[in-house]
Formats: sequence, C-alpha cells, structure tokens
Amino acid sequence: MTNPIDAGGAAAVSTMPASAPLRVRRTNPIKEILRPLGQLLIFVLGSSIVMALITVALALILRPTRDDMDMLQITLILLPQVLIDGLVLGFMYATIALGYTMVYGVLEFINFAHGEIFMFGAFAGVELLLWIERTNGLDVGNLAAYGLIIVAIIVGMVISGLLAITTERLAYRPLRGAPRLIPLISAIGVSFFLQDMMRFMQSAINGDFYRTFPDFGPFGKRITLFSMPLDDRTIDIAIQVKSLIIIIVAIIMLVGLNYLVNATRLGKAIRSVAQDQRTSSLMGINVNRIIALTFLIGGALGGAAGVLFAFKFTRADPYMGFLPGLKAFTAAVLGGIGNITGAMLGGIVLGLLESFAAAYLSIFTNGAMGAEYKDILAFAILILILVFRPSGLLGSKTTQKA
Amino acid sequence: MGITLQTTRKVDAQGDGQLLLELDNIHTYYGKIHALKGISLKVNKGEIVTLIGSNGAGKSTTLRTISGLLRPREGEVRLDGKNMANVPPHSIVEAGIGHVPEGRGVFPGLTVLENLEMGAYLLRNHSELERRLENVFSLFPRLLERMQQKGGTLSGGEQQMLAIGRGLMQQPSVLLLDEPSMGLAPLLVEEIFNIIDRLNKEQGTTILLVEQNAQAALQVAHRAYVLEVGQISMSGLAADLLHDPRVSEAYLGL
Amino acid sequence: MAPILELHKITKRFGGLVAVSGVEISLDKGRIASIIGPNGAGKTTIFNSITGVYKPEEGTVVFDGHPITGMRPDQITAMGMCRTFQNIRLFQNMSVMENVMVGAHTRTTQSTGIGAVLRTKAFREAEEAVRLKAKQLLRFVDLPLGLGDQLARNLPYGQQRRIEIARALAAEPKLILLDEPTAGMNPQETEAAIRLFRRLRDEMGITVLLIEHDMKVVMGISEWVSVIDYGQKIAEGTPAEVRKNQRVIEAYLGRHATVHEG
Amino acid sequence: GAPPPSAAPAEAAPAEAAAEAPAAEAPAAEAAATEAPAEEAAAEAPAADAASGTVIKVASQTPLSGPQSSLGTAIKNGAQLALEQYGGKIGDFTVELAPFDDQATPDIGVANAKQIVGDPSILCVDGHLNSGVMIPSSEEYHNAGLAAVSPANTNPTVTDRGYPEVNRIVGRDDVQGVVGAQYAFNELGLKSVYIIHDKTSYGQGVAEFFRTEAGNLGMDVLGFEGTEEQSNFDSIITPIIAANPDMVYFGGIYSQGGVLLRQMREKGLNVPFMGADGLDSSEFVNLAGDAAVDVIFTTTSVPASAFPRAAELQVQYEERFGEQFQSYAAYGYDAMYICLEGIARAVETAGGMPTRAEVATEVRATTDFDGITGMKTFNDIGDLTVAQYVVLRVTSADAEKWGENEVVQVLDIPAPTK
Amino acid sequence: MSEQPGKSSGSKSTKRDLSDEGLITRLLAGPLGPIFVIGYLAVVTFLLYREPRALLLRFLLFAGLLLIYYMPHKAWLKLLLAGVTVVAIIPAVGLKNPFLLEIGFQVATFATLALGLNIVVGFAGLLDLGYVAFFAVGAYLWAIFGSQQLWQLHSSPGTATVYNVFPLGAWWFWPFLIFGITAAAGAGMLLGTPVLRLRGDYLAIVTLGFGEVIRVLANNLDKPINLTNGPQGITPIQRPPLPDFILHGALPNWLSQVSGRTIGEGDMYAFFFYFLAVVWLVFTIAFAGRLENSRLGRSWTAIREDDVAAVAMGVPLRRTKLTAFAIGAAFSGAMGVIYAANRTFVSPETFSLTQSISVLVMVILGGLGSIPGVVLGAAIVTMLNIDVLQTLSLQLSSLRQGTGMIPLIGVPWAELPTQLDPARYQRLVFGLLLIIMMIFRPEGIIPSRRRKLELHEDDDPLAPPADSENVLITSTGGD
Ligand SMILES: Nc1ncnc2c1ncn2[C@@H]1O[C@H](COP(=O)(O)OP(=O)(O)OP(=O)(O)O)[C@@H](O)[C@H]1O
Ligand SMILES: Nc1ncnc2c1ncn2[C@@H]1O[C@H](COP(=O)(O)OP(=O)(O)OP(=O)(O)O)[C@@H](O)[C@H]1O
Ligand SMILES: [Mg+2]
Ligand SMILES: [Mg+2]
Repeated sequence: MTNPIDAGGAAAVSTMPASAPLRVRRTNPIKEILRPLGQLLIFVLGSSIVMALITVALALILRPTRDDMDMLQITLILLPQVLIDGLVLGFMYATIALGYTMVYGVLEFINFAHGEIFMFGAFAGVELLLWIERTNGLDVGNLAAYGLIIVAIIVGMVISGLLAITTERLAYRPLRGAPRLIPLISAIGVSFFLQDMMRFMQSAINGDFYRTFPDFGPFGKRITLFSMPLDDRTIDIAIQVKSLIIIIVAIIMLVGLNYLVNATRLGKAIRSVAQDQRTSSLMGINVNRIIALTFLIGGALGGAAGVLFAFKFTRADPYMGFLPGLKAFTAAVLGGIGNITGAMLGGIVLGLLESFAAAYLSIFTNGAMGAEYKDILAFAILILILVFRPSGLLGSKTTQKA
Repeated sequence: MGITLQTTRKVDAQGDGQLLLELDNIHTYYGKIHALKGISLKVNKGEIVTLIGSNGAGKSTTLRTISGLLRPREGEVRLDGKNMANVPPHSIVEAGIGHVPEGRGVFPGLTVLENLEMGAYLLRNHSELERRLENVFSLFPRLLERMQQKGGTLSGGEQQMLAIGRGLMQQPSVLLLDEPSMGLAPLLVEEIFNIIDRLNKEQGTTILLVEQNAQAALQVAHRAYVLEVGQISMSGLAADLLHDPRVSEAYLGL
Repeated sequence: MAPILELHKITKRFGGLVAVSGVEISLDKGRIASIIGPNGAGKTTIFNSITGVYKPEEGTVVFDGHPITGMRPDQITAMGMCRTFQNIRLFQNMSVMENVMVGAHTRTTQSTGIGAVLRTKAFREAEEAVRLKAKQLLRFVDLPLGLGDQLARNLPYGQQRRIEIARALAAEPKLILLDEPTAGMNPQETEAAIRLFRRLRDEMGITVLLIEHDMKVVMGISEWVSVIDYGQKIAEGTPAEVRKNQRVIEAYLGRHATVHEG
Repeated sequence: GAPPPSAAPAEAAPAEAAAEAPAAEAPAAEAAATEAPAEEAAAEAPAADAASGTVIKVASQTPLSGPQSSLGTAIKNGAQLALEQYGGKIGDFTVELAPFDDQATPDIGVANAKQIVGDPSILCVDGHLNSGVMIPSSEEYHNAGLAAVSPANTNPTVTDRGYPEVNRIVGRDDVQGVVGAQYAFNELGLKSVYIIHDKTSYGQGVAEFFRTEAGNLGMDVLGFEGTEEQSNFDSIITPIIAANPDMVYFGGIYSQGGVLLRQMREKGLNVPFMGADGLDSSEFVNLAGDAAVDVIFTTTSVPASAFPRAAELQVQYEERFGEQFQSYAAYGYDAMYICLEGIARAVETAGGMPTRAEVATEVRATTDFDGITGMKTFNDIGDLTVAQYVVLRVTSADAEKWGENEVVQVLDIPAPTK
Repeated sequence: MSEQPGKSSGSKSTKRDLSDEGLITRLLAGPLGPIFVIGYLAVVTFLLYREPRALLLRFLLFAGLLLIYYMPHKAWLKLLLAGVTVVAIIPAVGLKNPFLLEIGFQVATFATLALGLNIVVGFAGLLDLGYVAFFAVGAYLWAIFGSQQLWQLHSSPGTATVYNVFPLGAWWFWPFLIFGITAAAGAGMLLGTPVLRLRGDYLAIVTLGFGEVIRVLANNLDKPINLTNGPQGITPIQRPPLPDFILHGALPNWLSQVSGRTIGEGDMYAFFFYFLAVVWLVFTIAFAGRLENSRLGRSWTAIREDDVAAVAMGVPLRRTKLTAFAIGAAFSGAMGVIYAANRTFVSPETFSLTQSISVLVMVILGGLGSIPGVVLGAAIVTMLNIDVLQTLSLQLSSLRQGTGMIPLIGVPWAELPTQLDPARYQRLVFGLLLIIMMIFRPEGIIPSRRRKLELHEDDDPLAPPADSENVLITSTGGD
C-alpha cells in the first residue's frame, strides 16, 4: 500500500519544459563515481561542521555552569578526536546500513537477521586470521599484513553473502507475498537461530565463544595528525592505521554499491523489482535471481563491515551483531530507508551523534548524564528528525494521492 | 460509441496463417476459485485476436496464464509448439510475449523515462533503444512532457499511456493487451486502436487484445473469442461476431 | 437554486507543474454534473482539492455555504460530502458489510469505547441501526444481499464499484463525487451504473459530481459539464453545448467521435 | 502411569504431617547409625524405599546460556563436581543436582526460583552469578524458607536484608571497593582516578564504593561514567585522555573490561588499570592481549594457586569437564559442599527428611568450614565473618597462566557491621 | 457473559475456525464431546495431583483448555469448563506445586500484554517494537511509590540505608492500578502524538527507540536524583494487604493439610496474584473483543487497510490511531503495577527490546488480530521460555547423574556432553520454531478469520512451491 499505483505516491517533481527536446541521457560512469564521492564529502564535512558548531555553542552557553574546568577549552581540545572517532564509527554504520537498505528497498522488509549476518562475517574473518596465526603466518611484513586484512575482508564477505542468500532461500522466499509482519518474525527467528548457532559452534570447537582479533601488522599504530597543548602537557590528535583502512574500505564499498545500483543494468533490475515484482517479471527480469543477488550484496557488505568491526574493536562474539545492527538500521531509517545515499548520510550522522554524546554529555551536564545516554540521544534525535521529515533525511516524501 | 477506423478489416486478412500461440484446455485457479474452466484458443502469426466477455469472465486471467504470472493447474500453453505452462514469466518475455497488464503496473518510483527503459530491459543495443523511445514519445507526446516525473504521480490516463508505451518498447512478437483503452479520453481511445492496427500491419506484431470496448475491439481484430464465466462460449471472425445479435445484445450495449 | 459547491480560483501546484490553475466551478444543489477533460488535465486533482486530500495553494472551496479549504478529509466527510476513487480503494480484507459500515462512521452516534465494552443498550441499538442501513444501501446499489460476508477483494470489478458507492452513501452525503465510476465496465454494466446515478439524485436527493471519459455516461445523464484542459477550465455548459464546442472537440473528443445520447 | 512407590515419601511432608504418619518397623542401618528415633526414620522412609533411596536435590541457578554462560557453567560444574566427590548420598538419600539456567535475567531467575520452591525435594540452592538476579530470586527462597548459598554475589543488598536463608561465601562490594581504593592510594600512591562502570547492578555497585572510599582518602575522582557499550569505547576514552587521571578504575565484567583496556592502550592511554572480581577470568587476557599485563584487580575469590587443594581440584575439573577451570568453579564447589554438609547435619538431627527451615538453620550455622577457598563461617546475616580479599596483579598475557597471577596483597576483613 | 450467539461477527469467526479445524472439532462434536473433555480433565487433574511436577501432565492440563476452545458446543458450556479449569483445577494442583501458579500468572501477564499489543498491531496495523515500555511505566510507577525509593532520592544506588516505613501504605496498590492505566495510556499518547504521521517501518523504528529510551532511563535515572535506583532495581516493593484470615490461621492451615505441604504467606500471595492476573486478563479479553466489533474496531481495521480511503470515509486518522496506542498501552500499564507487586522487585532488564519482540512474537505466533490466538501464543512462548526447555534440561541432567543408558545408541547418559542441554539453546530452538511456524502457518495457530482468508485464499495444493510466481500476484494486491 505504500506504492499507490493510482497516480499516487509522489516525489518532488522536476518538471521539464513542455517541449523539451528528447535527449536521453546515458549514465556517465565517471559521474556515477564522482557524484557519490562528492556527496560523501559533503555529508562528512557538513555533518561534522554542524555537530562541531552545535557543540561549541553549547560549550559557550554552559561554560558558566562549571568552575572546575574551562569547558570551552576542553571542548575544543576533544573536538578533533571525537570527530575522527565519530566518522570511523559512522562509516561502519553506513556499511551495515547498506545491507538493510538494499533488502528493504527491494522487499520492503526489515531483515532483522542482518546483524547476525554481520556477526558471521566477523567470525569468518577472525577465524581465518586465527588459523593463519596458528600456522605462524601472521609474522609477516607490512605489505603482506595489508594483504591478509583484505583477504579476511573478502572471506567475511563471501561467507556472509552466502549466508544471506541461504537465509533468503530457506526462511524468506517461502513467505514472499505474505503480509509484511510475517517475514519480519521469520527474520527475528533467523536472528535468534544464528546467534545460538554460532555460540554452539564456537563453544563446541573452541570451548569459549569470544574470539579476539589477532594482533599483527602495523594496524594498531597511531598516526599523529597534530598535537595540542593542554595545561602542561600536549594532547596528540591521532588516527589509527586501522581506522584509516576502515574509512577507505567503507568508501570503496559505498561508491561501488552506488555505482552498481545506479549505473548498471543489474541496478536497474534491482530498482524495478523493488517497485513491483510482478511487473518486473513482465519486463523479462528474473525476480528471484535479483532478490537473491540483493541479499548477496547486502550480506557481503554486512560481512565486510563485520570483519572491519572486529578489526577495529578487537573482538567477535555471537551477540555482537545485535546492537550495531539496530544502530545501523536506525541509521538507514534516519537517512530514509531504501535510499543508498540516505544510508550513508544516516550512518555518518549517527556515528557522529553517538561519539559526541558519549564524549560531551558528562562534561556538559556536570556528570548528571553521561555516555550511557548516547543511545537515547541518538533515538531522540531520530524521533525529532522523523517528526519534521517523516521519511528520513533523504527519503522521498510520500504524500498519498487519492 | 463510434470509433471509426480508417480501415475496416478484411475478414480473410491473415486468418489462417501459421499457428503461433495455442491454449489447450487451460484450467486456472485462484485458491479455490476456479477461474478458467478449460479454455482452448489459437492465435496465428500476424493476427489480432480479441477476447471479450463480461466482468469476471476470466479475460485477464487468461492473459496472466499466458504470460506466466499464473500457472494453470491443467492444460498447456504452447508458443510455437513449445509448452510454456511452467516457464517463469521472465523466460516467457524472452521468448517474445509482451504483456500490458490490467491496472497498468507502472513502476511508481521510477521516472517515466526509466519506466520506458525497463520495457526494453532485454535489449542491449543503445541506438535501438533510442529509436524505440522516440517512437513511443511520438505516439504519446504527453509522456515526453512528463519524462522526468515519477510514474506513481501520473494521472490515471497518463499511466495507461505509459503502460502501453512500455509494452511497445518491448517490441514483442506477441503482445497481450489488457483493456488498453481504460481510463483514456475519447481522443486517445481512438488513437490507441489506430496504434494497435498499425503495430499489426507495419510490424507484423501478433496481438491478443482484451477490451470492454467490444465494438472497437471487434472492428480492429481479425478473430474473436467470447468468454463467459471461465469458458469460451463463442468464437469466430471478428466481423461476424460484430454483427451477431447475441454479441451485440450482451457486449455492445446496443 | 443555491450552489452546494463553489470552487473559487483553485490552484494546485506540484513542484513546478501547475496541475490546476484558477479553476472556478459552481454546482447547484440537486444537479448531476460532470467534469471532463483529457488525461492529466487535472480532474482528479480538483477532486482531491475539494475533499481535503490536497490543500490547494490558492483559492477557496465553499461547501454548502461553509468554506472548507484546508479542512481535513474526515471533517469534510462529516459535513456531508463523500467520494469514490479512480482506482477502487475498498478495504480489501474487510467484508462487504464492514466496508459499508465504516462508511457510516460519521453518522453513528456510538460513543468511542465505553458503550461498546459494556454492550449498552444504546450501543446495540446503534450497531443494529448501522447494520440495517448497510443492508439497505447494498440493496439500493443492487448487490445481492448474500455477498455481505464476502471479503471485498474477492468480488469482480463491477461489484466493487457498487460497494464503493454504497460505502460513500453510508456517510449520508449531500454531495457525492465519483471519479471515473464506470471505467472498466462493459456497456451493459455502464447502463446499469447510469441508472444508479440517476436514482442517487432522484431517490436520495444527492447532488452528483462525476469525472468520466465515457461520453455515453457524460452526455447521457449530466445536466452540466465542465471541461478542463491543462489545469484550466476551457468550457462549461449543458452537454449539448459542450459537445459542439470546437476547443473541446479538438482537445478532448476528437473529430471522429460520434456521440450517442443514452 | 501410576506414580512410583517412592514418590510419596519424597514429598517434604511438614513436621506435623510426618508425626501423624503411622509408625512402621524398619530398622535401616544408616538410620540407626545416625541415632535417630526409630519411629520417625521409619515414618519417613519405609525399608523398601531405603534401599532404592529417596532423593534430595540441590539446585544450582546460574546463567547457562547467553553471554555470561561461561562463568555460570563454571559454577554449575563446580557444584556438580562437589556433589560427585561428596559421594552423591546423604544417609539413605540420593542427592542430585538440579541445574537451572537463569539466563542472567531477573525474570527468568524468579520464575525458576518459583519452580525450585515448588519442588519439595530441593533443600538448598547454589547460586547465582549476578546480584541483580540473586536479589529478586532470593525473595522467593526466603518466602519458602529455602537455604541459598551464593558463590559469587558481592552486592551488599544480598545479605543486608537479613534473611536467615540467604548466605554467601564471598566478600562484599562495599569492602572490595574500599580495598581497591586503599591499595591504589596507599600502596601505589595514585592521586586521581577516572571510574568507568558497566551499568549493571554489580559493576555500578562496586564502582560506587570505590568512588566513596577514594573520595574519603582524598583521591581526585575526575570522572564517573557508566556504559552498556560492549565494543566501541573510542568516545569514552577520549575524555579520559583529556582528564589525565593517574589511573582508571573499572567496575564490571571482563568481557567489557578487556576490550576497554585494549582500546585504551591503543589510543595511547597508558595509566594503570584497576578493577574488581569481575575481571577474574582467563578470558580477560584473551581479550586485552598484552595490555592485560600489570592490571591490578581485587577479588574475593582467591586464585586457585593460593590454596593448596585448589590446584588438585583444577586438575580434576579439567579432566571431568574438558573445560578450562575458572576460579568461580571453586566457589561453586564450596557453596555446594556447604549445602551438602548443612543438609547432612539436618538429616542427622531430623533423623530423616529434614524440613527446609531445618536445613536453612544448619547452613547458617556453618562454622569453620574448610573449603577449597578458605575457612568459612557465616555471621548472623549470612556474610562470612571474615572474608578474604585479595589484590592481584596480572603477570602474563597467556591465558593458560591466569592461575599464576601474582598475589600482591591478602587481607582478611571481617564483615562490616551496620 | 451471555452473548447472543451468531449476533456479532466475533462468534461467527469462531464458528468458521471450528468448521475449518475439522478433526478435533468433529471428534468432539455431539454429547460425547463434553463428557470426553470432562473425563480428560479429571484424569489429568488426578494424575497431576499425584505427580505434581510432571512436565507432560502440566502440558496436558493446558492443552485441555485448548480442547475446550475447540469444542463445537454452546458458549456457556465452554465458558463453564474453562472457568472450572482456571478457577478450580489449576489452583488445586497449584497447592501441590506452586510453580503451576507461577506459570499461570506469567501466562496471564504476557497474554494481557500481547492483547494490548494486538490492538495496536493486529487491529490498527501500527507496528510497535517498543511495546514493553508501557509495561515498564506501570511497573516503575508502583515500584517508585510502593517501595522506599522515595526516601532514597538523594543517595547513590546501593548505598542507602534501609528504613522500616514505606511512604505509602500497601493499600495504595489499588489506586495505583488505576494510575498505572492512566500513566501508560498517557505515555501511549505522548509517544503517539509526534509519530503518527510516520508510516510503517518508520513507526517501527521510532517505537523501538521509545522502548529503548524508557529502558535506558530506568537504568540511568539514579542521578541526578535517584528515581529508579538504576541497574540495582527497586526492592522491596509492597504487595497489596490481604486480610489476615487469608494469610494466617485456619485457611492456610487447612490448605496445608489438604496439600501436604506448608502453605505460607508467600503461597497465599501466589494464589492471590494468579487470580488477580487472570481477572485482569479476562477483563482485557472482554474489552478487546468487544472493541473489535464496534465502530472503533472497524475504524482501526479500515485505517490498517487503506488510510486514505478511511479518512475519506470520515475516520479521523490521528484520533483513531492515538486511541489504539492509548488503549493498547493501558492494559499493559495495569499489568505492570501487578507485576511489580508480584515480584516485589523491578529492574531495567525486564524491559528490554527482546521482551518487546517476544510479546510481538506471541501475537503473531498465536494469530495476529485473533484474541484466542494471541492468548494461546502468549501461553506457548511463556511456557517455552520458563518451563519446557528448562524442565527438559533438568530431566536430562537428572538422567545424566544416574546410571542409565541412552536408548538405541547404548551410551551412558552420563557421557552426554552438557553442551547439548536444551536450556543452552533456548534461542536456537525458539528461532527455529518461529521460522517453521511462519513458513507453514503464517496466519498463526488460531488465525483471525480475516487473516486466514487473506493468507490462504490463494493456497493451491497442486501449485508448485511458494517460490512460484503465483504468489507475486497477491503481493501487489494492496491499493
Ligand atoms: N487475485 C485474485 N484473487 C482471487 N480471485 C480472483 C483474482 N483475480 C480474479 N479473480 C476472480 O477470477 C475470476 C476471473 O477474473 P478476471 O480478472 O480474469 O476477469 P476479467 O474477465 O478480466 O474481468 P474484468 O473485466 O473485470 O477485468 C473472477 O471471478 C474474479 O473474481
Ligand atoms: N502528486 C503529484 N505530483 C506531481 N504531479 C502530479 C501529482 N498528481 C498529479 N500530478 C500531475 O498533475 C496532472 C493532473 O493530474 P490528475 O490526476 O488530476 O489528472 P486527471 O485529469 O485526473 O487525468 P486522468 O483522466 O488521466 O485521470 C497530471 O499531469 C499529473 O501528472
Ligand atoms: Mg480483467
Ligand atoms: Mg484522474
């Protein structure tokens, strides 16, 4: 019912002059790559600046409330690091959010199990590296270490992608056409099942179910960007090598996906299946294959994100997917679910918000509120944004037409 | 309702050419509802065949069964002698059957242009695509005006044009049209039947047409079948049926 | 006779597109009138602007002496205007009876919850009354009573159209707006529909405003026709007048059209 | 089918009911040995049944599924081992373990508690892991007069309610926090601290007590943050760096602490890291890696290495279950043993199936129990009269060597008096 | 509750289900049916009385209620039998094994929640993933005022001294039942007002967020003032006072004698809460059932089906949706108060997202929109959660401690690895169950008439499996 066929639904219309010459624009591949890059840059800069300004303004306003510290000074000193951390987190959310958005976009269905697919990816990567470590393969040079990380990411993508199409095949496809709550519940079932499945496998094989990302290569190294004096010491503003890798990989995937969906024939098929499966099949599109592919792509992205997550935050456990999954879903909604650019923006905004909330809430409220409120803040802002933009930041406005 | 066509069909035009599409004792169900109760019909190459019948007779169901959207529980759909009854819809499209469904099935979130391009999804040749687009736009200038508008926001009639235009983009060898004139202004209704006629004449497209506007349909078609509650009750040359009193009483509203 | 509906300079834009521009329509009580015009002319948009689905950018709508521009659709319905949709919008998974009973929403006195929970006498009586009314309306639109328990979506197209009308009638409208009510009907059914529209006016005293492309319907029953093209009113008058209007012929009817009167 | 003949005696008949039961002559060897009045023993267990043995159960209730199941399973396995080594029999009674899974959730804990209470053959409970689950569940034990011995709950409320049934064989957070703060201030000479906790009943509790004591000692508490976050501590660490504390104190569980610590070090924050018994798991070093070395933590569960018999237990445990030994296992073991001895004494006095009240009284009366983890005597609210608190230093990043952590301070501290 | 048979479509729907259910119903038809059912109940009761802790018997007793539901007989007879089971048999067996009362209490509690959620999701079609927040509002309301928390507003959690006086007397429980309803309904409106413009999944994520907000607040409002005592939770919470003759003296003594175990204050409270919860559940069922078949209920269905058309028919969108939110919330608000008093303890963990999801699962498993279905769903999920898997593990563990052999493979039970304990795989089993249910019976165990038609209209026994395009037709049925 969200796609009213009767002249319904509506998006901002860009009308052409009535007698526009027929000029069918072919998609320009370079443009399709540069445009999302530009958008990303704008998102990153834009949301960073907005967040920073709000924070500084708050610091100025609240400055008189604390005499034990100079709030403005502290705020400014923390700012660059908080921004960097927030962005890294944001890119991670964005990559996970893409999986939700892809599947949602095509089936209008919240794949609740995406968090677990993400988790399987993380385990795949970690297990691979641990296995290599056991064969003493991790004592390698820097270059090979990078190679290993990439291999781990790819393995994560493959496993998660395969898992995603398997779940689609077994748990969702039989439900196609049922009311929307039905596959949602099935997805919740898959999510529970996969969590315990992994725990079972891990505790049967390894005895315990946490896995720690092996420590190797130059990834833990911190690249100091600049230093700032605070009282009698200096604070280094630094970014870890692995954070850089995460950002780069995330950007490659975001841009790649954007290209795939907007500039290829496959993308076109995906978008049309998203609109109307029956009619798509009348266009000669193999709907089942496209849906499976969508899951594959979304799952692979989730798997990559899983490996990156374990890489950055050093561990994998069977329950790790739940919260990031939830956050990423929130991010997808924030940006306008079903909208790839929206997912990126939503991820970045959410990452920044969380990072800022965790770092500053305690300072600003003199300890009355602290990092524990970061999720609330994220949700509160989400509600606020949705109240004013009911379809998310970049979602198309759906005013129903009668 | 007098749609006068420039040409009235010669009854013997291509009446018994080569058999292209054949339905043999088709039974189709919606759950427990037995919608088609043994339909058999033939469409020859280069023919326009029309299906008429009252509401709920099973006309749309017949088309859906041919294009694979529904599977018959019994019977065969043969295209060029090959049974297509269990072939998925996309393969049927690949085999050359195009279906403009009832209710239009416009992609609401894609622009008019993208909708049209989807019609030619199987086509990989760009210049041919451009050519077909130009053709459609020249038939429906309204669509050109609305090229960048989302399909879902079009008016009812515009959506109908879009659906037909998209069907034309496919350039199928057999085109299934389900009530193409529904919701169109009189001027356009006339235009639609002209298009059907030209399509058949100039490009040799075989057409299976379902219409409530039975008179116009019978005027444009070579042969016709009358459907009544899931069964074929009459068939024959379109011109004969047009003058058959049973038909005119029941379906022409004269 | 006093006009029941007046549109003053209604303008509705979508982005840069002006779908309706400065349309003036005045509809007398007790009339059967039509709006016609080419596809995409803005007819449905006018309906949507009248019924509160859209808020027109400019202009006012006066219904029965009260300005209703900017009011919510449910408020407008409560004032006595109801409609059907171009693409049937029944509550597909509700029974036929229930569909019609929802239509009576604004005409039932049932208090929100308490009465229902306590099954008070007042509640039961109100419920019974609604049921009775729904049955009468179904009979009025010539639906077999036995269909009452069927899910709406299982019925053929023509019957769905009738249910939609019955549902609208349940709101006891003074004015009913019908958007292409005979689209997809065969000539016979169209005849029946025409008879029904007449009875709406003659037996129930309801003013009827139609959008139609089927000239047999338009010319057959309307007493007044407004023609819209590209969002503007290009002609207005009795069917006979409109039919002869050169602009209307060019924009809409087509030169070849020979229109019978029904 | 019909209930087995042993079912009726297995019911915990109230004392009055038992007294009314007809006396039957059934001199059982054990009954005589325990010098119980013959009639009463006979009333409880006719001779025929004595052979087949009636069942007494001890329940364990810990998380067996979910993220905390490795600790919960350790306690359960410890209890099972204790039961097996005890011989599985008290007098005529076969003793069984009934392991319940509380999923670390209060609701499940309480529901299980109701099930436990409803089974009259259960006479004692060995559990829980989480204070947040123990507190509501023990309301049920209290209502039913069922004895409970906690192997792990350090939150003061557990015993402060003064229920005669509820005991624990570990120390208390209010003492543990104090021990930690004093060690940091007095021994390490640290002057300022940033406190992080995990927003659980346990973690926040111990952190609060650390904070209070640190304040009393004159340490500067630069921050007090709670977080439920499990993996991403970036934005919590940044303000710590800005605050520049002498140390970081963490109140919570190893699964979170290990990750936090590792990320702290990665971000270049190299101040001492201290925690409480929640860190006491070999998993901690797996998670934290090299960063774990030199971490200081207080615990009330002294490492096996500190007790001569524990090493032996460790071997048996690993052989029996094929899982790595955790020190909680030793506490699960001791708690079980205390239950069993309490029941045995009650059986002795009652001369047959004792009532729960009798068992509870006997368990509370435990004095100088020589457990794997030290001498245990309960005071009038169920705390240990003297509990041992240990300060440990992690010496190796190898999980296998967790048991060899250096004991830097051992304190015997009497339970605080109100 | 004497409804005129056949008058409302509610009773019609039951009939239809029955006739479709076939086997059980046909077996129970005729005068022999009631006799069989009564006999069945008698036997199960007798066996349970002898063997009060047998899982299978417990299960059979609850299955008896289902049998009664499927009896094709007059409503009064079914009500009578069900009433006897709920009011007499379960408590009677509960004398022997109070756990039965606990199960009864929890089932009633969650059935009430599920019914409330069913109004929001099943009737009005608004997906709410944070429903448990309203439960929390009720529970914390009584927790804060019915405990000593008010004395401790200024001390950190866990550090406060315990007083002996409560700020409010225990009898305040009763007024607080009303306050709980009001507060939860208020919270429902508070949430509803800003978000009702949102559609479908946007609403889902916002309600999910709201649920998390309430939980995190409960977890964190221990500073700046200590309202909720943070993660420590609030305890003890008062129970409503019961007359002395119930708690002490002749009645419990007599019950002790009958049951052969000491019946104390705690047990009497268990009975009390069991009955209270059942009463509230019955009230909720009646309330929801009657609303469904009223103008309001039809409006809900209408906006669920097509809100544009509904508005055009004069249904005020905002008000109708808000009522759904408020009424749905109100049920669980009152249950929250009851739950807090029963547990004498609340802590934030009870109100997690998982709990919200599990209530949603109850609704859908049982049959979205179907009142008997929802109650059954709640019973199944609750029993699975607290009873079945747990008890199976226990029995396994008991076997493992014995000397028996596993049949067929001849390995001693003792060597069965503990890794295989069912209790450890609650979620795995539960997850699998959900998937299988959704695939094979998506309309729920006792579907509502509407859903059933919706989902099985196109069932075609001969058609190829569901991945055929056949299904696609219905997926675009909307609009
Ligand atoms: N999706 C569906 N589910 C159930 N029954 C259906 C469905 N579609 C059609 N039917 C039933 O199948 C029969 C044939 O319908 P069909 O749509 O083929 O008729 P039609 O001849 O195309 O009529 P119309 O002129 O109204 O389009 C009708 O009785 C109709 O009610
Ligand atoms: N929501 C919308 N967004 C953008 N354009 C719209 C929207 N709704 C309608 N339009 C445009 O406004 C014009 C008028 O549409 P409307 O639906 O009123 O036409 P109509 O006169 O009812 O035509 P038809 O006879 O084909 O139903 C059309 O060109 C349509 O494309
Ligand atoms: Mg049709
Ligand atoms: Mg229109």
